[in-house]
Amino acid sequence: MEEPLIFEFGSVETCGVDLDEADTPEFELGGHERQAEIGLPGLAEPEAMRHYVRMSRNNYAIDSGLYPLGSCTMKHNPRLNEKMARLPGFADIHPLQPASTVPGALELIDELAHWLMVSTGMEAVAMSPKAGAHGELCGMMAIKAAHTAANRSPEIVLVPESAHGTNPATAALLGYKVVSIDAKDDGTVDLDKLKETIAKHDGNIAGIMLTNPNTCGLFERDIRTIADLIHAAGGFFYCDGANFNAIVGKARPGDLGVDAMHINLHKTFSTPHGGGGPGSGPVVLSDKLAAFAPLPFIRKTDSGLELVETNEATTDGEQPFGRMTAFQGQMGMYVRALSYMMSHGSDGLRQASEDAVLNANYIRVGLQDLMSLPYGVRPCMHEVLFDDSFLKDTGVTTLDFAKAMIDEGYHPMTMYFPLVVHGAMLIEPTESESRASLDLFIATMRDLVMSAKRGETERFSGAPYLAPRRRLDETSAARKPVLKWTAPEPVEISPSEAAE
Amino acid sequence: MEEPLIFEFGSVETCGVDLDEADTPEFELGGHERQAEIGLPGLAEPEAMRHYVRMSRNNYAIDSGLYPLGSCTMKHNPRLNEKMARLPGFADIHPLQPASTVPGALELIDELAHWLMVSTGMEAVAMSPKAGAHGELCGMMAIKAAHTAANRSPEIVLVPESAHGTNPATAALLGYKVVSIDAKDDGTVDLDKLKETIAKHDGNIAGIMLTNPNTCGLFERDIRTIADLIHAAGGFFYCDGANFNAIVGKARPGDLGVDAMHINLHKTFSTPHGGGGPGSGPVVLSDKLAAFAPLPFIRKTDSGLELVETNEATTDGEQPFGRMTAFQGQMGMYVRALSYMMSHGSDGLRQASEDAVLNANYIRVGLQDLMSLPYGVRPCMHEVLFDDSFLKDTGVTTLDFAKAMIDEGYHPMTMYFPLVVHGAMLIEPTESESRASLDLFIATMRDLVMSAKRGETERFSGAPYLAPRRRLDETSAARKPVLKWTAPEPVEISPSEAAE
Amino acid sequence: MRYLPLNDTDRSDMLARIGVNSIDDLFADIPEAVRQKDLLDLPKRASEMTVERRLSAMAAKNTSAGSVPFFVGAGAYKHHVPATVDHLIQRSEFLTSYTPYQPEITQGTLQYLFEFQTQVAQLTAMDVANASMYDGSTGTGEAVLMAHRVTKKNKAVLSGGLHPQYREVVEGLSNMAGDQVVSLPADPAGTEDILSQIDDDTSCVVVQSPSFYGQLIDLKPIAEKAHQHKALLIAVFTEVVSLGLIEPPGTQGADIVVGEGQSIGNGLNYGGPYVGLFATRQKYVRQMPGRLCGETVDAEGKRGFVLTLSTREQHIRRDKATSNICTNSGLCCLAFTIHMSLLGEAGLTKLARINHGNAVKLKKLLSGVPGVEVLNSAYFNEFTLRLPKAANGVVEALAAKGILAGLPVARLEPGNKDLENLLVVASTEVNTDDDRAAFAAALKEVLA
Amino acid sequence: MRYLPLNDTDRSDMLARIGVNSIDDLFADIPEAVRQKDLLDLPKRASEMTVERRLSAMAAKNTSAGSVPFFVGAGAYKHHVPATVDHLIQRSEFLTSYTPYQPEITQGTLQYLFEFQTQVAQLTAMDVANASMYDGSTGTGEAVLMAHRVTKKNKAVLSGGLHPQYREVVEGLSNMAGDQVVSLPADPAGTEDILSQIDDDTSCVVVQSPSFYGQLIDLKPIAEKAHQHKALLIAVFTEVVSLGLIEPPGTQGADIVVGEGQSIGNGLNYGGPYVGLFATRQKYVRQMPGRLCGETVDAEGKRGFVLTLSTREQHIRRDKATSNICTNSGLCCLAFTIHMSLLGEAGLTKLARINHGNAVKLKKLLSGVPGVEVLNSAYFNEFTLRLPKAANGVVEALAAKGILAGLPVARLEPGNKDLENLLVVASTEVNTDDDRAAFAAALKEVLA
Repeated sequence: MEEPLIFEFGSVETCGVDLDEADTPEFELGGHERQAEIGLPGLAEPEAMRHYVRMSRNNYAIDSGLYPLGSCTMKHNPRLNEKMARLPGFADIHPLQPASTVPGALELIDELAHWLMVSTGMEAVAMSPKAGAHGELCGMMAIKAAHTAANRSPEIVLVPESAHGTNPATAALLGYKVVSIDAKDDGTVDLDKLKETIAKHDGNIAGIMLTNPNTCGLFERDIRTIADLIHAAGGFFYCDGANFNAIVGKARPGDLGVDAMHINLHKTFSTPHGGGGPGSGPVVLSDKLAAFAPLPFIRKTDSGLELVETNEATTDGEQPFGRMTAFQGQMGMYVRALSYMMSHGSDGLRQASEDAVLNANYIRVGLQDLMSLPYGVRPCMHEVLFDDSFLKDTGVTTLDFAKAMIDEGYHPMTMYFPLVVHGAMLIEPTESESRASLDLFIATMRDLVMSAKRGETERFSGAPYLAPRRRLDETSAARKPVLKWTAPEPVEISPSEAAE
Repeated sequence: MEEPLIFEFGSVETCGVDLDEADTPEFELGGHERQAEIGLPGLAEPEAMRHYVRMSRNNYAIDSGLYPLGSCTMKHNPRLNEKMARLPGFADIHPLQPASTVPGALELIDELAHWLMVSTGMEAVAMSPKAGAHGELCGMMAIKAAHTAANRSPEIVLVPESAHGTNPATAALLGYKVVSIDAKDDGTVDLDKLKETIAKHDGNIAGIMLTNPNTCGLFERDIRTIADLIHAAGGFFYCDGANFNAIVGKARPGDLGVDAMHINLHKTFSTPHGGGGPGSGPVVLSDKLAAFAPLPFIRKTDSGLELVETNEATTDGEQPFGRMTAFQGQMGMYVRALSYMMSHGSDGLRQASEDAVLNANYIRVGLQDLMSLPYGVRPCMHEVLFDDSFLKDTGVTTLDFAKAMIDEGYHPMTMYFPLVVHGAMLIEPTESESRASLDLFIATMRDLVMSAKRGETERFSGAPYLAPRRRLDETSAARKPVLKWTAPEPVEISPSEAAE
Repeated sequence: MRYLPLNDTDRSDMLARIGVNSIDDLFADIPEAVRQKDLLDLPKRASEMTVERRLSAMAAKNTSAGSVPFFVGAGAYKHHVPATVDHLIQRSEFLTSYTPYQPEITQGTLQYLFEFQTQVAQLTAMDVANASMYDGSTGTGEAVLMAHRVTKKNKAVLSGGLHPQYREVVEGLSNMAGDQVVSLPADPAGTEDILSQIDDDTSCVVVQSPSFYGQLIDLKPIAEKAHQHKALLIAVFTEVVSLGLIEPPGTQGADIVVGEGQSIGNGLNYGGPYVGLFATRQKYVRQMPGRLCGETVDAEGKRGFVLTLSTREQHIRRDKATSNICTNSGLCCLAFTIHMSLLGEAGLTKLARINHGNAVKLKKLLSGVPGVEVLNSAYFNEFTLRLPKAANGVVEALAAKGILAGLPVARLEPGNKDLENLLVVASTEVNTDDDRAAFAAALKEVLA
Repeated sequence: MRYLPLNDTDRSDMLARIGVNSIDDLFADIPEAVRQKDLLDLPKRASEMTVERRLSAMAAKNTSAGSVPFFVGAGAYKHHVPATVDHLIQRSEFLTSYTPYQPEITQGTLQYLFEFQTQVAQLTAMDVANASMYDGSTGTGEAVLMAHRVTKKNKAVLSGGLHPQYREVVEGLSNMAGDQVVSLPADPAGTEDILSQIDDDTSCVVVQSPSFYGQLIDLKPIAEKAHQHKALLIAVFTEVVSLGLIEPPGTQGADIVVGEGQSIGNGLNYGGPYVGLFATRQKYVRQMPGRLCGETVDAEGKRGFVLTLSTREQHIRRDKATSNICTNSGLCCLAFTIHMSLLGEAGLTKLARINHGNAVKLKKLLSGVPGVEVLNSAYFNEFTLRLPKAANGVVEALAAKGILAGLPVARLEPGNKDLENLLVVASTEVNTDDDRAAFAAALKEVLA
């Protein structure tokens, strides 16, 4: 059965929430009363329950299978975290109730900050950014503020071609000019080209935005040299922390020369992806940037933790560049992340990173003879990047191949990213998968590849066959966007039909 | 993908629960240590999550569609009830901690008892039975106790042919002889036959067990007369309350002459069916039986509520016949049921019964021209009984018809019950369905009936085609029962295979 | 009302379609005289917020186990249940499904029942287990009835170590059904002479180990004697975690094993719902009460599961059924199965070790309190103390100090002077060193 | 570790299969000098029970809104959310799914986003809404950036009724991006002259109604003036429930509407996660930030939904994107959509009426307290009091009496004498007559 939209079966009179009748006094709305109907449909509770349960069943999820989206880190979401986030002492407190009535909230934020600083080896952390990209923005704003404080105004941010799109978008949003830096044949930053570029823009480099491990699944071996070069040029090193999952407990960004790095709590620390959000993107900062951390922040004093919310409340050395968001950030995500980190502990966090890398390499060796590694056979970090050259002359496109995976019960890997590789296929199994699960995945992928090579194009071109929907037409969706439901034109009913 | 059993992919070394290491002192087990391995497989948490989520997706549920199982009352299960049952003050209290530390628990039980007594118009209620059939047992034990107290020992219990199987089973369990009573052509008790039967067993009638509304979906019009007859014969009137959902707020069993009636909290008062349980079956009792209510019970005193758990604690007039279960019964279900009853209130409870009856009749008129009503066209209560005579000569069996409903997205109705009707099909939509939902169901059923009448037998004989499983072989399952997993015989591996 | 999708327009349209004038026309079969005219004398509908407030206020009056040092056991145990378990059992597809009468669309339920049956058979070292009973106590009652059917005799002998309320359930059923029960006197230390009670009239011997008082019992000699007299041994347990560490009843000769499974996956819930475990020998399977799930294949040869052997059951056999039961403890056995799958053998063993270890530590501490004597030599996570005064008052005094200290035996066995000073104390993985120290210190104060 | 399926045997077998000797061989690219040798200086792994205890202990130190008479608003509101909402958003298929990059297997997410977009467009009376922003404040920042793109001007005028922290977000972004912001002084009573601030350089005017202080603002004249100068009106709200009762910004001429949706479906969560609502005119859709879900058909012609117009977005356009955003507030907008579907128009209207009614009752009570003055003539569920002394201290004193009384304006706007005595007070459906009476009585005492 097809599931209709609420607008197609709800009604404006129906209500699935009982509200106690109240004797309403005279309105004091000053003539601002709404004049027209809104048109919002309502559902009785059983109708709503069934509607959303049935809709949900059209979704793939980590809980239903391997979700190898490279760079997204789709790992197990422990339900302990959900339970903890729902404790009334966390879930039912207001961001602006007196700080004296929420000492446990400040303690939690401070504790999580401690775990984040220790595991990254950094000096400070700005907790409030609401998502990874928001964290990037925060980190780059701190960098800009530091330049400004030093009476500098460099204009250029270096970004490798393999970067997430958020990196150049963030830099551009702050008025920076983005200059691309090239990769070597092995997918990592070309040091010589970097030196040239820096020299070319001498004195005008605000910083570099680098993902490490990078989006090709490789750790940048020359990371310390890159950091030194950029520092020598007067710039800061922004590290995109999307791939921190690979190295927790194995290397600390602080030791790599990083000045700022956001942490996607939903990637590395398992807060649920929730169909696309909410995320949370705290930014760890080096000692050079710590002073510029935005409002609000928590200050340790002899009498306990203090919430600093305004410039007026700052003391010497604190120079917040401003504010990223109202209130204190994603508390609900903090609780989940801390619950996850405490559960793992220092040993478990390291083990998780090791297992993530082990699993990715296990897939690599299971598939490298049949699929194509753009940078040759070498260890990868927590994700393995293939390209689509193995599909050459098969008549099967990269997209077809991905859609055929759906029919085998899998969510496809990340496709066409990073852009530096043609027909990229980025596979990240995460540490949550068992060996049996990986073996089955490898076997299935091998079968698909062999099938493509045998020219069984129909299996691919028409895929998916077994999903809730066949291939969807994204082109026409963009050409004539229909972004909301509108009531269909009333159909004229002929008298004979009406009588029926 | 097929979901394996835990025994096929778990391992005895794997553990998905971290336990804090403890310095274990010397054992004091007195030589009772286990000697052999148990063989229990363990799963890591992500594996367990995925396993049970995927398994669940093979289930049909109220939350996924109309579930018209007659006599089972598959209605909406409000999640408020689940939330309330999980309050630590209810979920995390021990049945044997001092009563002084659980006054709120006694209050809840007493409050629910009040709602049950008022809505049935009865004098007392035995709360502890763990399910409907357990409630029947309790009610019949109270009846037996009352006879014994009166120095009587009648041997016969009258049970109509249309009764639930639990009725005769319960009577037999207590050593009673079951005598069947006939139905009239309209499906209700034949008064003349009843009188004859009573006369025949004069002085030896312990009571009658009658479902009302009965399992044909009809209210027994002569209920008062039946009660009078049985009382005059020295017997008690046990009412099977499975169908109470039809008459809450419309008629009180106490006014109908009932002496004992169990209430399936999971039917009428929405506690979840949970794949078959747990249920809860409090039994309301008339003044004649109230004194015999089993232990434990709650006594109202000037200083509050008192939990009476032993014969030693009883006072004058309390003559408990014994105990149905350890502890106080299904507290978790009590909370849910009271949450449901309070939400509805007196007006909502009546409305719910009316809507349940309305919905059943709406289906009746929507289908009665195509399907066959064994007792002719007349109003039904909350469920409508068809028989399979409309399938005569179509080549489609009743079971086939039911299985074909699965392919249309529906759970079949109750089949082959009640036994008095050949090829019974008992449809109970409940009050939880919207009119649109009923219309779709009716249209689908009409389509199926027409299809059967057109002789499209393949659609039926092979059904279901679209379910997680095709038709399952129940016969061979019973012939050679495999009731647990056993490790497969190890397969000899040839040296060449082993080397691979 | 938020749960009712019909509105008044729907209702009047539908009545018209049905062809009646008013809803009461559909209730015409109810005799006028007994038709309810006014609303029931109960409050009217209430908002979710209001209901939540009222019930929360009641709940708040109770002292929850997790909020205090907690040592009450005696048939129900405070264990830590992983959040995963409660999450999964609330999946709509599990929570709002019914008895798997249509196996093609209820394989989710059937597969976990099959897993459950296998786990229970493994744990008890028995051939076969059913898909659960209401709880341990009612399961014990059913076991005795089953033994009567198997042996065609009707005298049950109950050990004095059996939980008193279990005994009452068995006695109640047996009395009502006209069967015989010999209940031995309370046996805190496990020293009773039960062998001499077994004779040729005996249908079954019911022995609990660990006993109600915590004592571990050697079942082998009892099984031997029972079998000599063609009687069955029914082995009972209330703490399933004990099976992680001690010899299972199956290898000791038990014919029926019945127990309470609450400890795994299920909360205390003031006594219910719980989950009864029930296992027996292959040869008795057709005399078993309760549902059974079995393996089969579908029309395409794929493995699947169905309810089976239902010819034992009431909906087929009516007054000839093995039992009147038509429910299992569905969600509770799902919770059991999930928790047990998470634990696995390694986890269960470790959990059992921690439980026993905590009990040993507690015993050491409490036996150091002046005037306190421990009655048990061999025990798992529970044992019985003899106090120098009546245990009821001591427990109340300790509760007033914020410690829930155990069960005074006299609460369930009043009027027996020998038992008046006995206190049954349990200790699980939830107890900390602080909890134990607080208990010992408070007990010392109260007894001083 | 319970979340890690690999055991040591797996690990060594897998390393062998990969062809390396140790796990560290896979980390060989990390320069030796910076490789972490020892464990991080953090505690080791902990059981679920331990983590639960530690976090519960922290949570227990906080005063939850539901446990006291509660009147804090100012951008986040305590409403009652039906249990159904939280149950549904925890469905595995919603909770553990990601951005619907593969629409064929994420129609669940896409369909609710389409429902959400439609609901937001309906509520605001705008043409089109996106699939949500992080929250209201960041959405306001993005709205200003969008207005710059649309108008190709870069001076924003911010009303003095805008939430101070929203203002700071806009100022911060604009300062960093080199744009101009004119922020008007605090305007508790809604009497500012904003029209005179609008000139040809103005890109947008940002006006909040109900304002931070609770005042309802007539947007029409501001829209007119703005449009005369080819500037956009950005209408902001923090209490979406108000739209059940008051005229929507869309019919008053707003070009962009941005607001906080937390009140519907989402808890207080100490400030996040929340859900930003964002709507605009059809003609500006390609300048919108954030994700959009659109309708389309599949290969068989069936209706389906996809993410669309992604050429605006960073993963395609990189430094030319309309925003750097690559997340929405997924689960929070699902919660919003479900709660709003349950309410429907009838429920939302009634909820809004109850909220307003409770505020009116509260205002009457509080204005009767000696020395207290209410500053707002027209308001929804929130208003501002002028107290006879500094509000900060009064709120602390009331908190000590167990009443959370509102937000002292000086907490967010310190150092402004005019604002020192102002208190912003909110009242929703959760407040009872008792709550209000307790507040008034306590305030009287504190002020006495």
